[in-house]
Amino acid sequence: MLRFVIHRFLLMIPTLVGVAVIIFLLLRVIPGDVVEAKFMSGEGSGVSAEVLQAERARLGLDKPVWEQFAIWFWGVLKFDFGISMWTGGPISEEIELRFALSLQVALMATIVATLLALPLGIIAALKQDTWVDYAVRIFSIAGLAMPSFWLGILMILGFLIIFEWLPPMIYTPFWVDPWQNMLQLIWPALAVGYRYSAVATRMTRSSMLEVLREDYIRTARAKGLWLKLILVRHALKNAMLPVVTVIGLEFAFLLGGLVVTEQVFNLNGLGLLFVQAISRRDYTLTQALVLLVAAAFIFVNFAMDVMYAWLDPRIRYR
Amino acid sequence: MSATTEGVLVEPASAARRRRWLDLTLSFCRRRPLGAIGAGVVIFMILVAVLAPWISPYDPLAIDFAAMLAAPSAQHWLGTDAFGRDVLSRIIYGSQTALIVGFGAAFIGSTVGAVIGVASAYFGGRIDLVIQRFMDILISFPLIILALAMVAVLGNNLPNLIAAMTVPMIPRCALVIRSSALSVREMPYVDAARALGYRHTRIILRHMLPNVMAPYLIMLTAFLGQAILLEASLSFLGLGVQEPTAAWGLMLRGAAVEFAETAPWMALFPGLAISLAVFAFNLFGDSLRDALDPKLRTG
Amino acid sequence: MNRRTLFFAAMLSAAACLFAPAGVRADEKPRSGGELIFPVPSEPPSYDAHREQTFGVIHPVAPHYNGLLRFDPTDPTGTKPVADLAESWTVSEDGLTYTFKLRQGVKFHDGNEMTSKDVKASYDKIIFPPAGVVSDRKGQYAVVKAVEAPDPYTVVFQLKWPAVSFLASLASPWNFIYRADILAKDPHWYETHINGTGPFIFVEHVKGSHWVGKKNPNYWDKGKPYLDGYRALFIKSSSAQVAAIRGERAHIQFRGFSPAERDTLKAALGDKITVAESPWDCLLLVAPNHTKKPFDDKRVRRALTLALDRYAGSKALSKIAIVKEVAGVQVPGTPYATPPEELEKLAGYGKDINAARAEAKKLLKEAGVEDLSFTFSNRGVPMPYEPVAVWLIDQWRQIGVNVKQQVVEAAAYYATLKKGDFEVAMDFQCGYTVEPDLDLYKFTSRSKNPSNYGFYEDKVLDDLYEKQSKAKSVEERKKFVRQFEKRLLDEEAHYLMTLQWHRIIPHSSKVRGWQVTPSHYLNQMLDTVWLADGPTQ
Amino acid sequence: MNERTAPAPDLLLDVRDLHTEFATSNGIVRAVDGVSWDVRAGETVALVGESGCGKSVSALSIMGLISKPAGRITGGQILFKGSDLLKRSEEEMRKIRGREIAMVFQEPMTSLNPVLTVGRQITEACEIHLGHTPEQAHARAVEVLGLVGIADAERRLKQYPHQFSGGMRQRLMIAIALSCEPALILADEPTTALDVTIQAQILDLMKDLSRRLGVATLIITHNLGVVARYADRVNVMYAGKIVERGTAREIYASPRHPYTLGLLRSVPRLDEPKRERLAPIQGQPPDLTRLPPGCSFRPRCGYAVERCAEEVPPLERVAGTQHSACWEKDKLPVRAAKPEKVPA
Repeated sequence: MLRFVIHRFLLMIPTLVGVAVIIFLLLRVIPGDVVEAKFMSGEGSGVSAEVLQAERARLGLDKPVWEQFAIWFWGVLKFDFGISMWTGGPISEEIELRFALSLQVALMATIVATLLALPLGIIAALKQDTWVDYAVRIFSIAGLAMPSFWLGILMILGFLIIFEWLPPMIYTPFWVDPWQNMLQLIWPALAVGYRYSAVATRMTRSSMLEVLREDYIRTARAKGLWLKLILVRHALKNAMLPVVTVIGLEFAFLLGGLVVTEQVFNLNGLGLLFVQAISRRDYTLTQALVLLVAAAFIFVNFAMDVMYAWLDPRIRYR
Repeated sequence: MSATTEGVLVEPASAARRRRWLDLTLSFCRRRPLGAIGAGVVIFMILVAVLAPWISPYDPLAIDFAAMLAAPSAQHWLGTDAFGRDVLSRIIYGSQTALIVGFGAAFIGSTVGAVIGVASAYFGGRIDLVIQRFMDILISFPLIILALAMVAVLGNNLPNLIAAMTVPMIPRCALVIRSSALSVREMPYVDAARALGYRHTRIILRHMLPNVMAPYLIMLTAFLGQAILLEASLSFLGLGVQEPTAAWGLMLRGAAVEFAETAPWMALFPGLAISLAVFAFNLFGDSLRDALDPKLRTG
Repeated sequence: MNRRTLFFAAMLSAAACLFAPAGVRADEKPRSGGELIFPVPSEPPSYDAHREQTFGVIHPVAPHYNGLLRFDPTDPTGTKPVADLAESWTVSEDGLTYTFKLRQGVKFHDGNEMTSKDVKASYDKIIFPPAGVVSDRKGQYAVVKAVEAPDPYTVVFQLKWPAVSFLASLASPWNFIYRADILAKDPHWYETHINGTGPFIFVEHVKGSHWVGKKNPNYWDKGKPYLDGYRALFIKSSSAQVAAIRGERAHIQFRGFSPAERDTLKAALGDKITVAESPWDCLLLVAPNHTKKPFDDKRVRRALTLALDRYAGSKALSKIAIVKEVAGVQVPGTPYATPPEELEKLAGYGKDINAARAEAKKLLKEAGVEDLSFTFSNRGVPMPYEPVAVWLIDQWRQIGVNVKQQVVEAAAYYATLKKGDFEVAMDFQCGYTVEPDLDLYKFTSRSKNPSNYGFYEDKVLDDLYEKQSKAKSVEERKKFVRQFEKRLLDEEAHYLMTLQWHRIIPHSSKVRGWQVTPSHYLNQMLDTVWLADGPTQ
Repeated sequence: MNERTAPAPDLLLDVRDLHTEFATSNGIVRAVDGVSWDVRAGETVALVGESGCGKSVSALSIMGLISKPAGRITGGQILFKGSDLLKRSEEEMRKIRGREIAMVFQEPMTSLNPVLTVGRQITEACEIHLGHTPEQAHARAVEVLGLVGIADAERRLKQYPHQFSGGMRQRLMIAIALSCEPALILADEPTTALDVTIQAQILDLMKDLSRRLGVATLIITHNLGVVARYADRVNVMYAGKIVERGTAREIYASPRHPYTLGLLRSVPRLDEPKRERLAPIQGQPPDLTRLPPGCSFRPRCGYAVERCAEEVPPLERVAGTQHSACWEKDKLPVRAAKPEKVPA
């Protein structure tokens, strides 16, 4: 087990380094840089080329690319992501609040997705090819089919027109005012959670179907166990392995990938920051964000593998 | 069982084959009614896209300031948009964009993924390890960054859009195909082909690829719906197809949101079109997966 | 009264009926108290307005500062400089020396008194920035030879040549007065800190969320500000901003809404909403790249401008986009703007669109490009670039020109323009005040002006620019501006004007004492703004 | 076909005229088509036939484990200890499964739950059926592990199935089946998936346990060699019907159905002079949705006469307890050999 964990852990390193290298190079291939984005976009545009060059030098952008990378990467190794090239503030400060928001939405959406997916998926599997199964499948596929931004627009419009009510505008951290916080975040969590529940529901259903066809389920039935016990003890644990993976990976995606939903629900989260950072050519911030999201993804992947191993003794003892 | 009743002109084998296809189709419809509905909608969509110039009531690009923001009526069944363009015509022409992007991205994404997955499994060892790391990197890279970067570097035209969309598909497909291909690799005929000294490309193309068709088809159909949705999202963000081209995601952008209350048809119908299309593709893809995935085969 | 003041009086009288004074009603007594809440669609990159360009700095930060001068907050055209920290001023007969008397007893928020030393240090930072300090508007002050502080309450600007627009430049909303001692220690301090003399004191900035200011009880202008404080909410999505106003969670958004958003708000809230509108000092331009064939041919460029039915476009687009007025090189209704009757004589401004299009087709044929097709590079900002582009493409289609739109992401857009890597591109210009010196500079030859994206050289235009800048009277200056305009838009068709932006501010009727102007950079000190009593908030 | 109608009280299990059908995409499959057989207390009965002949379905029908809704029992009776299992409710059936009738499956590799310890999998049935406390159940598990010949029970119970070899796993399956002391064990191809050397061990174990504990056993197999060694009585199934029955000795000595004969010929035997080659039965097992009229075996039968294509031959007594369903049963060649070992 330990060897397995260490092996998987070590495999994370080249992936992360690869992500770092690619995003670093990618940003420098994209036309325009932070200095141009900042000083060449407003009404004045009266900034001279020398000033731009001086500003580049101040940000270290005049150095050779490999040197810039070395400086940045050395900082990353020390968990120092530097300062935002756009605002001049420390990256951690830029990300902090947005990360809290995105993390919370991701968590809530994952909870919503799980609460929907497990019962629905299991029922659909047990009642395969009946109207219950069809209803669940249509419900979940509809969730996949509806663009979340569209759903969001409809939701917001619904609130406004029917209830003449609007969710709060500004993020309040949960520990400051749980009620306000929930009032704002529950809606995107529902919209996104519904969408992601579709993936998990389908996975639960097919995984459950697969497990229910396994010989050991027949064995369990032949032992005369109660149906509930068969489901809980024998089927669920096996069926949950792929489901947990799917949910975990979706969670990692949600952390960094809610750009559109954040726009529709006016959430100032990582997704929006992402778009802003890259459209401002804020290299340091974009790099930090990409690395953060990729690391979250890779780590969740790793955690899933370890959990797999922990749940499934066949892997654990390999 | 014989061809005698079919008439002498029909070649028995082809008649049988045709009947076999018919049988398969009928049995698919009977056993997977949801999948059949999905397939029906998909076929309908393809017909609409192909026949767009003949069935569309208006020129989708024609601005008519006299009919700005007109509600659905006999003249404009689904109303008009902020420029007085007919929403129905734009939805009809939009299906072309959706299908081109959807099929283009899904086909390229799953095919490249399949080739990489098979190659990775076939060569194994260090090559496999390197390819796998690379796929890990791609898969963990946030899509939006890739799309933004692609568009910023290459400009946003249709081919670039499709290319950007295939990037997240390739590693996902490669992972699935690789695991299938790993078992195919152990098959005796692959060993035999190697022993005969066939070239790698020949073995991969002739012996390995045909044997991972089932997972390939499953991935392909799964990607179709995702690609259409992704295109809509990217267009909504302004990263996809550009005005004045008719595209569904584009129709949901800007004025559609601003006028959502006074002219709801502008946002409603393109949204429905997207949902229906993705819904149909998913329904079909799901049922196809049920039918093709041997683990789930019933009976 | 000296020559300059006369000059401005004349300008004011020229202001046409396009501008309506709003918000300030003589019969009302301002009420004190309340917190003004307004969404800001952008967030300040740094807090130092000397180096930044976005209104995202002005809206939340300006209430903390004063300038030397400001534009009269009651003037709807936003063109009349009045005193701020300066109490009065004199200009020498040769127009080369400007002497300002400062107010006494003005305190920074940290308690130190503001003196001429601080004004000099601030302007030195803007005009003669030390190495490593970016000053965005340095170029506008090339005329300044030196800034002097002969005594604690006197500041003197020495000019290299007489400049008719110099007072307007000093009223720039970007030129916050900072404390000299702080700048001396760290010229970057103001990028991340606030310390001004303004009507509001900085409370907090939560990144990605909001900015809060509270009333400065020791503000030098006794009785002001009226508000207890303000709260700027950073909300990027415009639908969310509308929702905030509609849900009465915010009073006003100072940049502007679209016509649809205005109508939605008006329909939903009725009398609770007051709509303030004004032409916007932002112009959407089309730049044909003179280095790319066939756009080096002025017949082709003229054809492109002749194809545009600006009046019909104005009527229709003003319902769906933030553009409205048909304009030349000056915001209609401002002192140097060309009157409509005269404007109609320019190519593409005529009322007979069929004749114009026939001529356009003829010109294309003459130029040998009847089947012209090209790619139009547009800026990746939806409003108003996208609707205007859709309109342009449609207009050009009607003279047989086939145009494909290529949207360039906002940050890469300037790289594209600068490199000349386009055939025809959308370009724009925004100003904080309508002033020919500032507005026309963009159209002078590429060799002296890097923001000319038509890539042309035109000595005649350069000469006309010099002449209007040094004109001795309003009438003379008007003449040169007209000539400049005719050459730019008609004879050479170097650039195509589309439509003037149109600023629409639907705000809570409780907001009083705020005047809409053609610039969203102006009138953001909030010292004159107050909130009327009301049932909510 | 109902050649016996009177209840036989000494029968532990009495299957009468059982019909089980499956609805498939190609039509209805009559997997079990009017089959009758029985098991007496303590004896070992074999159900023999090629795969797909309906023998496994018979066992699953008894257990009430036919997968619904595709499969259903359309007729007949399954009398266990005199009462009809088909009339029991699902809950009543659950109480019988594992307690009264236990089952050992073909695939020991997949029939054990990979994520549960074997201890857990043995004890759960006792806890449910016998109301054992965890301690009692554990003690019982140790005991049955001993019975099936797995040493070091305490340690082994904490392990997972993948830590056991195939043969050991089948022992585990038997242990699970034995744990509640059932009256009858249905063993569905218990040795097919195992190595030949292991096969004998497992069969010996089962035979031994059956004798020691007095458990009746139904062995389902395609291997007549197995039958010969371990079964008291044999039922040969083909295409959902029983085509021959009798004691093992009778059937070995003189098979009276061409199918049985074919099966015997396809088994390698040590006691016969070396033949040219084994003689597998010609043709494929029939498609159950498209059975020919008359005798189902006719297309593959070397002894078929015209009548076989028209009438289904009934199962009729030949001699002793031996029955055969063949029109030509008396004309078949008598087999001139004995089984390797005659069961005692």
